Amino acid sequence: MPPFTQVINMLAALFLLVAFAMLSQRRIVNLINLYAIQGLILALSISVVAYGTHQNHLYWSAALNGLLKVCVVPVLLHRLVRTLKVAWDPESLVRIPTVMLLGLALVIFAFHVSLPIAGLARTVNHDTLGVALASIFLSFLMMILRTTAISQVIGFLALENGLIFAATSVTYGMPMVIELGIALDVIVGVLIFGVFSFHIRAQFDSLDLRHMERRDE
Amino acid sequence: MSNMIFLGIVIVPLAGAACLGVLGDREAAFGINILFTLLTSLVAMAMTWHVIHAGSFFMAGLQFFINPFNIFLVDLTAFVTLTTAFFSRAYMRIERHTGRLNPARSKIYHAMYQLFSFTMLLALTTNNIGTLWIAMEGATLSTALLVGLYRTPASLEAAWKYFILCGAGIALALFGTIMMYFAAHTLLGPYAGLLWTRLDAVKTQLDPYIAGIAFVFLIVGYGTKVGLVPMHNWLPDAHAEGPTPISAILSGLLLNVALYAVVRFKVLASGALHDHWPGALMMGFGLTSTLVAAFSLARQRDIKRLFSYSSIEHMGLATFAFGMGGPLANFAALLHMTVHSLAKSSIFFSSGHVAQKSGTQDMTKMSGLLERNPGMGWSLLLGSLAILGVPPFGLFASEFLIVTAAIHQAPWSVPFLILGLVVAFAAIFQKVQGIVFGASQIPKALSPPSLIPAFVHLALVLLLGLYIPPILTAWYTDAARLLGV
Amino acid sequence: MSMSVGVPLELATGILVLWFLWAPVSLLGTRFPHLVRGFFPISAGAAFTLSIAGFMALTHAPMTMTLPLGLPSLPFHLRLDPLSGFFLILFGATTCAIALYLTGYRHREGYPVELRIGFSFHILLASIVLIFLADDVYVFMLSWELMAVSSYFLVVTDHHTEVVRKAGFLYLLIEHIGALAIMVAFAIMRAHASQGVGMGYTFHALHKATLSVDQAGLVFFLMLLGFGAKAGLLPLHVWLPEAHPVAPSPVSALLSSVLLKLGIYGLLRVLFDLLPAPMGWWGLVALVLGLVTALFGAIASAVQNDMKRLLAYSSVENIGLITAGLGLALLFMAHDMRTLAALALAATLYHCINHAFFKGLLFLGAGSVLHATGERHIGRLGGLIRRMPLTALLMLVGTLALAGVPPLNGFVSEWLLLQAFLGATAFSQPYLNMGVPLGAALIALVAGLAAYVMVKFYGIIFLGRPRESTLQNAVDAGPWERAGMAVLAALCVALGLLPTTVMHLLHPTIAFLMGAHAPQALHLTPGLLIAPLAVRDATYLPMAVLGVMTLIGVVAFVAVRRLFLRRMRRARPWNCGYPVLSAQMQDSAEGFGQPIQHIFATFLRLRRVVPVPEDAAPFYESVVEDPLWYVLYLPIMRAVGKVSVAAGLLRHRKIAIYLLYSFVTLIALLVFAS
Amino acid sequence: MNRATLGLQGLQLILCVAAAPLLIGWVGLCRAWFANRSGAGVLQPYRVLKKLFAKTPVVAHDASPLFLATPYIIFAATALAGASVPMISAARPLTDAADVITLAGLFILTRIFTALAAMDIGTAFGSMGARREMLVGFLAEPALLMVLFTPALISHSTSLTVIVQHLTASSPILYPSMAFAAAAYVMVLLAENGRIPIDNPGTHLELTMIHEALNLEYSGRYLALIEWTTAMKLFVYMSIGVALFIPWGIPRHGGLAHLPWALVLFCAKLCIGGIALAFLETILAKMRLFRVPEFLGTAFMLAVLGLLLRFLLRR
Repeated sequence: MPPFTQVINMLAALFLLVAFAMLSQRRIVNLINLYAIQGLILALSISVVAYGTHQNHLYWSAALNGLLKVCVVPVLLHRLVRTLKVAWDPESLVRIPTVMLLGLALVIFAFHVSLPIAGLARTVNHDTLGVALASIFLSFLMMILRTTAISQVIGFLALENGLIFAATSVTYGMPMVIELGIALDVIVGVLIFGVFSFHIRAQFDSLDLRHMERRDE
Repeated sequence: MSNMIFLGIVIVPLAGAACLGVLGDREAAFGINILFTLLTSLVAMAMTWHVIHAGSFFMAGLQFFINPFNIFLVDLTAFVTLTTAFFSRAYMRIERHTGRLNPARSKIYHAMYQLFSFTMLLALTTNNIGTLWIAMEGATLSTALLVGLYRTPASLEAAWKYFILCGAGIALALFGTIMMYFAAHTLLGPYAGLLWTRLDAVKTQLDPYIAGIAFVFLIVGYGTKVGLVPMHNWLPDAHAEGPTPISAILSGLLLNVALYAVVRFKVLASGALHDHWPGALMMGFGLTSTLVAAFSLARQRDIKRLFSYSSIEHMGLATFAFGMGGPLANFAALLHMTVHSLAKSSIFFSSGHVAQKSGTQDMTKMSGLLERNPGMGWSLLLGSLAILGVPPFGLFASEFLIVTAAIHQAPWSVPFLILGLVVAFAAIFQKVQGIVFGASQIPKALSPPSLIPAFVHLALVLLLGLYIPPILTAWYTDAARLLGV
Repeated sequence: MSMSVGVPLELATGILVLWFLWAPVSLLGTRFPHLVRGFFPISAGAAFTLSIAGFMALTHAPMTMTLPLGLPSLPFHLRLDPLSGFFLILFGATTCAIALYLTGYRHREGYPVELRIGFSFHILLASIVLIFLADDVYVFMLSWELMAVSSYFLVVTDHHTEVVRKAGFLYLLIEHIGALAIMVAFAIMRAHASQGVGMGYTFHALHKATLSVDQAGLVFFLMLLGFGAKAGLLPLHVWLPEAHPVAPSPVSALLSSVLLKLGIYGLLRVLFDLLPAPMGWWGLVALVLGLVTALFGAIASAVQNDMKRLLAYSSVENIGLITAGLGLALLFMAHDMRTLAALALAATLYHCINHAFFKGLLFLGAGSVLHATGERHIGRLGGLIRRMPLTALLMLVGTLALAGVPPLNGFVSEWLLLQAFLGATAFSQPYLNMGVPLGAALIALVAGLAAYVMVKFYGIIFLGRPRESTLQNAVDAGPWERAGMAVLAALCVALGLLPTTVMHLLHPTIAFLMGAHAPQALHLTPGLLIAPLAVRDATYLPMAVLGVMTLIGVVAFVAVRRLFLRRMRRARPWNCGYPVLSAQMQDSAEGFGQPIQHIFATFLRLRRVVPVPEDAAPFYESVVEDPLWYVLYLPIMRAVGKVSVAAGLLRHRKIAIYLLYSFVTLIALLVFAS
Repeated sequence: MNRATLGLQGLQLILCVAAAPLLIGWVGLCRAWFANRSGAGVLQPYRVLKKLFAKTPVVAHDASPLFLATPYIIFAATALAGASVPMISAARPLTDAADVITLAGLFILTRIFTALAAMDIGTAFGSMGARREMLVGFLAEPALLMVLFTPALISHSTSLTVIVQHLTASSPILYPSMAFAAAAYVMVLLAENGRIPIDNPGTHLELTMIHEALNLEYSGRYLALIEWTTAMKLFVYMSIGVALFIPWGIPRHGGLAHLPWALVLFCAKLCIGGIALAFLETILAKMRLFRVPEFLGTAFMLAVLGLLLRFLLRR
């Protein structure tokens, strides 16, 4: 197995680890940092793939992702947290250990699903698809379990990370146009979320969705 | 290449968005809005003309393509956005007078209105499944703002629901798209692998397993936007809490566009799998949606919520029909999409006015509409009769065809279909009857409501029930053939 | 397909178009009331022309025509054959009378009758004609539903009261369910038809449909359901006694005379024209259903106290009789007893047209009474024969016709029906041989009840003393209304006295219906003597009956006058010498129905309204509710309610739950896919 | 139809109209004898009729034309019914005009008019009588029809002529179904003619009367006509019974040859029938009104049973 494949597998493992960490983390600031780390790993893996397959447009993609997910979005989120003063995520519906077990089950399932695909992938780093899928599941789970708007959005962003990871690892990335479009959507999404979170805060004086949802019709 | 001008179909609304982003707060914004939609529909007409004479064609390399399947959807979209623009001129003016629409919001509203139509037209015309995804995501984001326009707790909650649910759904759709690309790019190479036409050409060689997984992600993803049960829960809130013109285009157009996306991938998937289970999957989703929606109708009190559930029901029917496949069913589904979006938007026009007049959306507080506002009353009554599939309106024709096709291809499903139709009929008609008949509780409309759009739509639906123009028939038939089984 | 347009079809289509075009004009009713009102006589003329066209069509070869409308590759196919012709006659004659009546009709609420009735009325007429002419599934369903909706709007004309809206809703709902059943049945046929011209939707193509036994049975069942819902067969009759009373009386007349017959028309069209040769059990099912319906209707009508409700239930009864005849015909067809089948069909068609005429007459009369007194409860009427003698006279004709006494028309069809029953002695299965005469017994019982009901109806409304002081200033119906009623009364008498002529008219229709099986169907005697089977078997000569009766009567009268010259002396009623005589002493409506309630208590659900002791004007009232509500409908409603609650459980207010839905769906499908 | 049959027809009509009171008188006389009384003689009904005709009719103020026309109508209808029953000859035109079903129809007609007329004045007794009459009617008519259907099915015809011809064609056969029919018919006859146990023609006891309550308001010639009609009705019922159950001796074809013999035989049969009726009325007790439905229900059931028996026991 060529060295850079090992590197990529390594990064993939890290990626998954971070996903797990996010699932268990309740302090929002740490959550954001973890998100940034995940973004970093993503950027790295993209550039490695670019190096390994000599596709220069992937460098651009790596740079774009790095810029977006390590700098821009985390900064925005941090500012948001500071202004809205939400430090902690209240205890989620399900206890952390249970969540961990669920996550484990999902990971196994993800590998089970992606195994046949990995078999017939002609790309070098085919095992990583399972990782990507697993991390997608985990982020989805996070979205389900978290009760503040902000951590839900972070879950959403992590989900999107997983998607990009899948794209790069199995298909050497989409064409540049698409990558740009996706990146654009992400940034717009975050901005819109910013707008909303202010209004939600104003209306319910909390970002805890349970306050919003308790309102009866 | 000559037909580059038709890119105007997407450029015009984009320009409109930019322009209104600046001037949106003026009184003239309403007019400008209409102007741009008018331009869009002019371009659409020109394009239609071209298709009729030159047949389907590509633009910008292979990035855009126009064929009988999407041309009528493009026309429909252009037309409904136009009529809705007219409606929103009258409607939002009143909203502005009541102060619910301050200048800032008006700016957002108009800009997003144009942006929304841009994304929809882009999604319809693009040949690139990546771009399709981006357009759908864009549609989500732009409408999220529109749904939350009024900033009331309810509207914020609705918008948030919409944002999160559709966002997650769309993300899944992206994964599905990636998988599809992954399945294809070894055959077609990195760039062509995203072009639907190319994919369609090689669909039989795609790896069945990957295609299957991809389709699962895609139907769950885009299905969320179609409003298929159980991913439908954003839909009623979004329709009920957003401004009425937005409800109209959500129900009338966005759902169609999403369904259009699903169908496109269904073609690929069923081609790759060499068997019918993508179709079966759609039939299952469609039937479930129809039944659940029909039974949920009975307990609604909010008029816009009621009709949004009926949208779920009808989308379910169309999905079911597409799932069945075959020329007749596809034909029926296409017809159903068309007439449903016309009828439903017309209903939202009238019910919006009704809600505005009576100051509430609670149907139990409305009655005797025919007494003092016969115009609204009749449009609402006829609209609901149309939506319930009562002849001579077009939905009768489409439902008639769907049922007959179902008898032919999936007899087991017919009892469920009939059950759904009957329950929906009972639920909706009982409520509408209570609104239009009886002694009047609703004050007379002072400013004349703009019901011309509503009646124009109804007239078209009526026409389609009695007589379908040959050209439309030709398109439908071609499209049905295009979609195959 | 062949374009053999004939004059009658052109006439019919022309009138159809005229009505469709006129309907929007009547929307201007509020502006030009006289214009719209003035059109009703024209409609009457048109309707009359229609019946002429029907007459012509009887002897004419079937005519077809296609209009460039409808679905792609499925234009509107129109066809006029003896069957449609016969029903056009029925429809035309009745509508002619009703339109005349409408000309003079002013509803007591005084709302613009032109606006509310004019529009829907003409749409309804046009759609009915279209139903009769329809020759493909799409046109049929289209006009069918159009008929349902327009008649719905007529029913809810007086939509301010809750009851009316409820009734209308029930009506439209059951209509719709029936329509869906019919649609599915047609779809099944079409699925097995030769997918030729018009995607196999034309009746021509359906005619060639090759159905297996089970499929045919399913189609029969669905058609019975659908058309039965329209005709008011058990258990789908519930809309009928709700909708008829609340509708404006001319509309009730139209509903009862024509719209119920549409169900019969549909059954005849499908079972005899489109479907292959019937199976034995079809006929049995229809027969039993018809008899049960008839008996139920008769009993229920005997205990009603709302005059229009009473009439509505009696319509249920008559539809039951008609269906029984139809079932008998099917049975005979299945056992290849053609002459008897023809006889049964004759009875069916004859009773269709009879019922159309006398029930129309009775509803119009009831309308005039309602109009004059503003009262629908029989128990508050009385003595109207002195206030509105002409209406009373015309109503007497209708009453006797419905009671089925010679020499009026109701008797003829019942006579034919009984003859058909009596003829049925040669079945291969013994149980049929024993069962069918029991049917005759039930028919006899129903006839007896009908007489009871009619005495109650006429006696309490028109005879005796007025039970309310307000009745003193009731006035007789206007000339137009009288004209409308007179037409129908005359028709009743004519159909009663000239059965052979009618039989000659029925013959082409019967031959058409029996198609390949057509015998030289009936034994048609040239003279006035009707003898459907053979002169030996059964004969009836109404002219002679009437003639001899009048002769004897006149002779007796003259003789008595000649021999005993005492002049008659007027005095107070004797009343066994009891001096005080108040209206309260007479039987109330409830009182008159009491024996029936007593006997059939098990079939009925009674709700008594007993006045309190210190009530100034005490009024005892007992409302009889339809038992089927409690047996069948309420459970269904509850079930639907439960399910919709369950569907409501899908909605939490938690976004997380919704996300979970999507996630679980995704995982499940992935498990399914991998 | 030749002159002879027409003559027979007329003769029979006259016979029916003229001899009806005689039968009533005969029955009354027999009842008196059974009760060990010396009766008023068979001609009593004629005296009553004469007296009534001679009296001045007194009619309520607001009696409608219907009220005045009714006696004539029911008289005519009943007479017609009588004319169409084979009594002294089978072959006559009016039997073609009116078969058994029409007979039943004519009876319904008379009943309806009687009831309506009774309700016209608006007295308590009138409507009460009408109600009871219709109650008896709607149960008795079906039973009557059922009874008539049994021979109709045996002879495959609803025309009394053909029935009689068919029955008399062969030497007397015992049809078991006819036995049931006969039993039912007797019950119907009792009910329809207001005899004991359904009604007591002798009394005017308000609470139990049915028939008398109907014509309380009539007097003079109108009452006479009604009484006469009542008599005719009994006569017709009797002769129908004769034609159905003991038809032997009725000439099967026209022609005056058999006439005297037939006439004598017919009168004999009626006499026996009258005695039987009187006997029944003597041994039976008037039953409460509520039990009338049960009584007639039994009759109906018997008739239906006879009908079924026809199929159970055929060959």
